[in-house]
Amino acid sequence: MPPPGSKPPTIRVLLFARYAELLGTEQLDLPATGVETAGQVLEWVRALPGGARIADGALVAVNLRHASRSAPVAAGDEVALLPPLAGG
Amino acid sequence: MPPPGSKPPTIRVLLFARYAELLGTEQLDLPATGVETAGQVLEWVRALPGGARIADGALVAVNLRHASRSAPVAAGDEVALLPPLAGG
Amino acid sequence: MKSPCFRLWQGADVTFLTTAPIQLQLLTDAVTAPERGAVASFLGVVRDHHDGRNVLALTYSCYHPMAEAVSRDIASEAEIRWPVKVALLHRVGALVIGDVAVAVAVAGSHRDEAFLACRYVIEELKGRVPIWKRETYADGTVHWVDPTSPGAELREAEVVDR
Amino acid sequence: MKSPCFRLWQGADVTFLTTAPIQLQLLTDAVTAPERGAVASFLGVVRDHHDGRNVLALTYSCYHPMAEAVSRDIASEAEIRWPVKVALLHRVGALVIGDVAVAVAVAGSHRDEAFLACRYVIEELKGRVPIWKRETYADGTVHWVDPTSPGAELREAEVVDR
Repeated sequence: MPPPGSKPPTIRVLLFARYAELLGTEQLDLPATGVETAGQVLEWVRALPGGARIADGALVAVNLRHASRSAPVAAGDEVALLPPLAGG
Repeated sequence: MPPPGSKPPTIRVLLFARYAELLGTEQLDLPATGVETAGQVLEWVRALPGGARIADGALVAVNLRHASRSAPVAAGDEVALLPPLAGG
Repeated sequence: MKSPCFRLWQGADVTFLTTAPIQLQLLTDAVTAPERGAVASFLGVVRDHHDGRNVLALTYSCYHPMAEAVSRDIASEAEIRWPVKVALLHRVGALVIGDVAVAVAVAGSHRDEAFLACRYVIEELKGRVPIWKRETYADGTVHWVDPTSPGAELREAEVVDR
Repeated sequence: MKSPCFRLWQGADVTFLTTAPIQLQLLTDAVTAPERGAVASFLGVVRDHHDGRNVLALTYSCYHPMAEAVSRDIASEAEIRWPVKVALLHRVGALVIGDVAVAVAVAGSHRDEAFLACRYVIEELKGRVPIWKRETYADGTVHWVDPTSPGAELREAEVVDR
């Protein structure tokens, strides 16, 4: 739990590659209140300016591992939206 | 055809690895007369001192390629008897 | 707009990622042992074309801590499934045609397991490790490669001016 | 008795055989090209045991001109069957534990064909290229390895004193 007087609890949202370009940033902090799943984080980002072009099928990761839309998230978690992978 | 006065036509027989040790030599010259197949070359070598321990299933090569027992051979050919291969 | 992450992150592990040229022999040496004499390996080398267009240059970016974590997962999975030792390394940053982008080396006692595990690692790496590739073409345009949609990014006019 | 042929033959091709240490990168470099970015390779490294016995040293001998001819056949077969470029190299002579005995590198446009062709080449090499291995054990005995009959050469007392 954050100490009294610190900023409200948030979920750290990371954007990469084309998604970072679409949103104009690589990092956002989403107020955690009322956010329960990774899918809700994705919908929140897609509602931002530029976010509509993030594909419905975007990959989502929670705390460094791939996760489903229904994966639970909470304050302090790191959620990443990943464009189609192109390594290798 | 060999020029007059040269040695009689032969088949060059090569032995390798354990077969060379069994026969005590790496090379034999077999008079070609009456020898028609690779299998006959193998039987000739197996009848030599030390040759009986050459396996019935020895590999045979004619002129640098694997060959069946029935492969035709003639004077000037190179026939090799190959113990089980162990490359790699 | 911040520039996308093409560098490795300060403080994160760098076991499976590198910005330096990849030398396959360092990986094969790392996995070979007296009891593991069968070594299968794979190299992915930067090609000069993509969807019929000439590639001039490219840059790999990554989600560094996750790429490390998932690479470690994949190596562990292979080592649990087969009696092998795995090494893998992906290069990030600016690469040129002919550079090695990724290398996998797997050593075991037998060929079967070395080949199967090597293939497993490269397939899983491509499907799971968060790495992205931005290509620059001979006509000056740039785009993010999307292997899930061959050619689609061109039709969708996702190409952006640099 | 003449000593078995552990040297390469004067005048014969030496494309696929060598008495010097094998460097995998020379093979991968030889097959990689801008249009062939997927490179699968295999190394066979000398192990320290065989049928439960400790190997001290070993020597590979070969039927040199046939080994070259058959190696060339195998590379050609793979290059006809798949759109790939193949390099293979087998070391002969005296080797020690940890030395690379054989290396295969195959480059293609796609992983599938590179892996399939690499596997094809090493399997065919083992089955067709005339090379033999004489091992010396910790107890001083020596024998010719027979992969077709695991352990049989020991039961048959084929071990010969050096």
